[in-house]
Amino acid sequence: MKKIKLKKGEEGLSHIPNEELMSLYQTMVKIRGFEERVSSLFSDGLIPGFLHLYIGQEAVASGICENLSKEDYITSTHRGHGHCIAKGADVKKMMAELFGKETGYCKGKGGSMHVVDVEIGILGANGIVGAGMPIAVGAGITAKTNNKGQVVIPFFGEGATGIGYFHEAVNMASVLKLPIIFVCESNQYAEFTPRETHLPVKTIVERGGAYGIESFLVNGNDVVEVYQTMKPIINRVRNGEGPFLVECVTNRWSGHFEGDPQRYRPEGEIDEWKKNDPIKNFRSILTSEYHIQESSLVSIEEAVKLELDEAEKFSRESPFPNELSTLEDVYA
Amino acid sequence: MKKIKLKKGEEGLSHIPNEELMSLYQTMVKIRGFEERVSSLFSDGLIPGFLHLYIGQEAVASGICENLSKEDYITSTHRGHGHCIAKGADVKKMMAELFGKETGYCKGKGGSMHVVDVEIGILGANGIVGAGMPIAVGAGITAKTNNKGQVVIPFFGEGATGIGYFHEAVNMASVLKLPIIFVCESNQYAEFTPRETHLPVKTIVERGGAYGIESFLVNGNDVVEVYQTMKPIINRVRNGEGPFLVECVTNRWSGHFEGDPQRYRPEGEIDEWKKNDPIKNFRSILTSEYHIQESSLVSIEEAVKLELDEAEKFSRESPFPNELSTLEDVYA
Amino acid sequence: MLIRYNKAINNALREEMQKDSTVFIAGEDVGNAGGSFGITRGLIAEFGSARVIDTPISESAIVGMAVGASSTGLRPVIEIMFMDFIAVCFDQIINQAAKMRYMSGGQMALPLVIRTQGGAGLNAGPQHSQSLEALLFHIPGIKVVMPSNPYDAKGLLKTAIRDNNPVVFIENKALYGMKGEVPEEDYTIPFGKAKIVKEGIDVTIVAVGQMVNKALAAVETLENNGISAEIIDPRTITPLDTDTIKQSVKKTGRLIIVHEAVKIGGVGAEIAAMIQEDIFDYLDAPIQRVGAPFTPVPYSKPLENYYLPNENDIINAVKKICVGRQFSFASH
Amino acid sequence: MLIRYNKAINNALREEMQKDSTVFIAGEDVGNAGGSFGITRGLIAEFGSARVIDTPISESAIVGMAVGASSTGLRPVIEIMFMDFIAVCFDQIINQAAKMRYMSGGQMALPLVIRTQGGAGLNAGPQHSQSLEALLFHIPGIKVVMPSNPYDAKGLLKTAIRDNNPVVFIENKALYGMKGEVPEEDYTIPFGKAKIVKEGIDVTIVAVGQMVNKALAAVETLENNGISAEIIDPRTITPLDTDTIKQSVKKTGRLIIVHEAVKIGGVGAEIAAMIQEDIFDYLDAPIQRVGAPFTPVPYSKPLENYYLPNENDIINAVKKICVGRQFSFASH
Ligand SMILES: Cc1ncc(C[n+]2csc(CCOP(=O)(O)OP(=O)(O)O)c2C)c(N)n1
Ligand SMILES: Cc1ncc(C[n+]2csc(CCOP(=O)(O)OP(=O)(O)O)c2C)c(N)n1
Ligand SMILES: [Mg+2]
Ligand SMILES: [Mg+2]
Repeated sequence: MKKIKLKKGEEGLSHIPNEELMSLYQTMVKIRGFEERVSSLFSDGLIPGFLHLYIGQEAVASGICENLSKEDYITSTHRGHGHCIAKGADVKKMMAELFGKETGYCKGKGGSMHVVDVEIGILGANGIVGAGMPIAVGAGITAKTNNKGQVVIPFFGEGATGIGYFHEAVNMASVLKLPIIFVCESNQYAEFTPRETHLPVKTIVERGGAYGIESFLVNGNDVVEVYQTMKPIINRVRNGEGPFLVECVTNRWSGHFEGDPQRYRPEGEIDEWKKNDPIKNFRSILTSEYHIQESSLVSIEEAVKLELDEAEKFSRESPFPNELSTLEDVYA
Repeated sequence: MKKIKLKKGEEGLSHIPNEELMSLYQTMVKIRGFEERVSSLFSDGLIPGFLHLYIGQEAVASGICENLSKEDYITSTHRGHGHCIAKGADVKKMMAELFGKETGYCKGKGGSMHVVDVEIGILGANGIVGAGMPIAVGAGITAKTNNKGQVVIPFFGEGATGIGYFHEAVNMASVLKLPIIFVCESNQYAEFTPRETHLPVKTIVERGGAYGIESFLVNGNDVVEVYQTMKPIINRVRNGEGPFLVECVTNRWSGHFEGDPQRYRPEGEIDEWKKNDPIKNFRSILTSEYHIQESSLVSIEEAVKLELDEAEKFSRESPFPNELSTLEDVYA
Repeated sequence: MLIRYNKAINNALREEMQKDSTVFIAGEDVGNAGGSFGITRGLIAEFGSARVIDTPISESAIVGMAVGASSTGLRPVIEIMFMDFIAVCFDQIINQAAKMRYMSGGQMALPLVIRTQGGAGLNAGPQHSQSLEALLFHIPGIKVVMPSNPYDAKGLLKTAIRDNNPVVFIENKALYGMKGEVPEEDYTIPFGKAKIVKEGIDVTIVAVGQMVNKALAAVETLENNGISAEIIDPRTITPLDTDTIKQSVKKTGRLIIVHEAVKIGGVGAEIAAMIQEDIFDYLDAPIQRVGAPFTPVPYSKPLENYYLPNENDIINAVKKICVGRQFSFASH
Repeated sequence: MLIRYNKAINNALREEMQKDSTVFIAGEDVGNAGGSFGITRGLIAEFGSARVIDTPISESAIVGMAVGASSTGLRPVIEIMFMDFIAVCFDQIINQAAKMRYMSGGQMALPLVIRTQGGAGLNAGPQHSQSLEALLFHIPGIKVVMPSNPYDAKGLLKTAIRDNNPVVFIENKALYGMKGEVPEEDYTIPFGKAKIVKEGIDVTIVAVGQMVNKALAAVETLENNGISAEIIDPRTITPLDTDTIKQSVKKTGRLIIVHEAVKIGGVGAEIAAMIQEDIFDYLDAPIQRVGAPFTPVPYSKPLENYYLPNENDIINAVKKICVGRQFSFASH
């Protein structure tokens, strides 16, 4: 694992209430479980297309979205399942969408890369790298106009910082002082290409200076650190500050998409990262440091499994959309 | 005039040979003369379309291009006359192009925003803000491939740093270690909008850090400073370093385009800048500090006037292109 | 009242902003400067800088902002200064704005307007003169409006702002100074309803945008030649009022389509293809198209004149299919 | 030898790079990873990282690089991973690459190739499945190639690389696995020369890209119905071999155009418009077009199947104009 010096965010949040800890754990387990489930359904041929999994990065979405409500907005990426689940998406509708079923979030029209839930502020996964960021700028205008302390979080990968979208969006947000926190998930790869090949800087936080904004580097495998760093930043944004840039250093375990054998990864690299499993780590801290009962965790795990079983059943049993629905939903 | 602390480039170039001084002066005078000439021809209705003048910024193009040869490449902008003249363009062909004449650089097809001289490395003025920068990246690939010490200089305004092109190009150049010096001319406005309105940073050099490249801030109204700062940087690039970013702080006196009454400018602002006339300043330094004879300067001025008279005559007398030539030059 | 095209647009913006506080404007120079073409003049004074937003030069982020703001409850009307620049933000237009509703299975509505201006005739050169509506016309999910006079400009823009879909509103720079009668009271013009600008019986001329006026200019010459032309202005090309066109052609048996855009692959191709497909047996002669040649827009006056379709081209097209064929001069 | 479409492209790249040291490749993941679709596999090992360049995710800078490198003496072949992504670099394609030669009055030649892949059928969703060739077809200054089989893919790519103009080379993702005979020895296929894939006398079917194969699949059914179809593959849409199409239609009197792109405003519109304009009197029936409906490409299997034109759609179009009209069954 590459050693990157992590700078802690603001301090003073030593206490995290039990419900939040449990909620964080539940989110992480649900994301992992969802991804493992759809991975196997993909292998079985029940889910077609491109599937970009979030396994290994669960602490990021979970730690961040724990601080959000459904009034807040996120934009997501091709690797969006984790963000959506953490923001409160219904796994039944998500999975059904991946199946291409009528009951899916997008009635089967979008698929994995386009999960949207307008009701809870998920403005869309996105198949175009970086495209969510300027959309977040627009949500930022809305948030600022509403003046109710809403926060906007565009998620993106370190690879996405190469595209003009990143620059234009952060720059514009800074000029207009919008309530946005740009969250970069550095998972060390852009598709099959390691960050050293496509990035001229060691960290993405170094890019914040170009926009005169404060930036924070976070261990994206430590859900407590993510949560605690984000909390005060999000509060500052709710109180009128912003934008900010946060880089969460993490790693993806699975291929860029399902079916990618990851031949481009050095021997043993993934195993190293797996030793630093954000979920296992958190679980052991929960019992050892926060004195949460093992049984409580097991019941979370079981509840999640049940929920996913139901989601799978729902997805399998849901009908495909009528082919004529192809022609619907083009215009409002 | 906004006070910006200017950081000198590298030292040690106290001596500038007389021919270079004269050449710098000649270039500046030629640019100013060209612009004043085409401005009045525009008023007379002899030049149509959009005309973006470079008056007030002459020290930048002159000081930089003095260090270049025709093997080096530049890309330019909508405000490109100065860059082209400094790079050695033929004012006859330039002016004829502005007239839309057959004898112009582009046979009348391009006009002011599209002057190109492939023979001497002018890869084009450009009507799309920022679009020259990625093109410079390509020239950088060629320069690197040729391995003959060629340098590539994309010129652009501070307004252009808002567009994704800037980011993608500088980032890519840095990743690929190309022999490019990105030269930002901060003339305080993007069209009718002052920099404070559209820029979240005080200087453009602050943006260099986002790409891990060295950046230099230069007084763009001081041709000696521009020349002396650029010389060692250009040499470093010829020797395999790069890319770099240079910001030249200056101002435009004329409107964004001819016909712009500049109502958006605070009372007296232009007059302040005019007191800091890069040409007058240089002229007085030339006689006082460098002991150049007044008569030498006068003969440069006269020669330039003559050259421009000829260019005007040539442009007036040249035929318009045959209308059927509209259909030519689409494909090679 | 008799007002100009540019004023009509300004009035529509003002009135809609007065009526609906969710309407806001964003773009380059639209605020304090009142727009590059003066279209947004006075609006920032009336509505403040939160609703009339000066942005950096970042078209992608501007359109993205519109996508994000419209999908969260606001009604952005953004300005892309020249239609040629839609190319720098094309992804946000065709892959985001146009598809978001569909991709989300109908969850999202995107009431956004992209105002832009196109067209040649001002010697603005190859990157500032294009008519690119055909590129948008091929994309499901956006509406495309091309007003040819002040009355339509105002009424259609109001409809655009109230529409719940992304609308690209294409003004023509050559028409900004055109005067026309515009009612004082509020009115809108429905999308997808062509206007029969002039009735006739011998040949149908469908003309878009600025070309409507060229077609009108050809009427007298045609009448002198005993040909009564029916002139149709579709006003919106998406949705396209195919019924009105078909009805007219059923009557006249002859069709000419005129647009300023390049003929090959232009909107005229679709209209011709569709008409011959649907009412083949009514056609007495081949459908003719008048459009620009397959070249960029040249700068020089004689070249641009040659390039731009004009009334003679229309007259020639009419003659080609009306004279010498079954056409009976006796009937006049 | 019998090789696949993807291998044929790989071979063309390798052979041209061996032949001409100015040819180089750039794009995302094209180097060490051998390309997202494996098309550039092995090339970095043979030619090194100076000629097979892994770039950041910066399509605009990638195409800009090609513009700059090609205008200074190199022959870039760059990859845009999915055709949908041409939207993020559209300015460099249509306003820079396509116009540079013209704008420079013929000074510049731009021997660059943009390889990309389009098409639906893999449930890749609305932003990864488009066929956007019509957008390029309308733009003067670029050439557009759509190979339908391995033989053409290799021969046309070689021609593209040797051509002195910007060429967009559109592969079809559904064809990568298609096998076909490809000669060992060097060969090229001229641009603008359609291939008569199958001769026939009753109806002409012009099919582009992947649809050529669908048209072939329809032949048997048509023959069983007594209809002999002539199938034409234009291979390049710019330049378009109008002569071959016209000749065929003069013989058959009937024309059907088939493409995978959205029907409205597609290339088929131009072919239909042009044919009826030029050889109206030869037409025995209205020209039919088969294309996708006016919607984005949906994700779900049944929807995408419905969306994609198939052999039944072709057969129905043929029946519509061959049966019941003047068509004589007796002649078979
Ligand atoms: C504009 C654009 N270019 C390229 C792609 C193809 N692509 C999809 S994901 C990806 C890598 C993204 O890397 P990163 O931003 O680090 O996100 P990660 O996949 O690591 O989560 C690329 C190049 C795309 N979808 N959009
Ligand atoms: C993509 C694009 N957006 C907008 C414009 C219109 N425009 C032309 S010049 C200009 C301002 C440029 O400002 P800056 O880069 O500072 O250059 P300056 O004019 O000051 O030399 C704008 C917005 C354009 N030509 N291209
Ligand atoms: Mg990544
Ligand atoms: Mg400026």
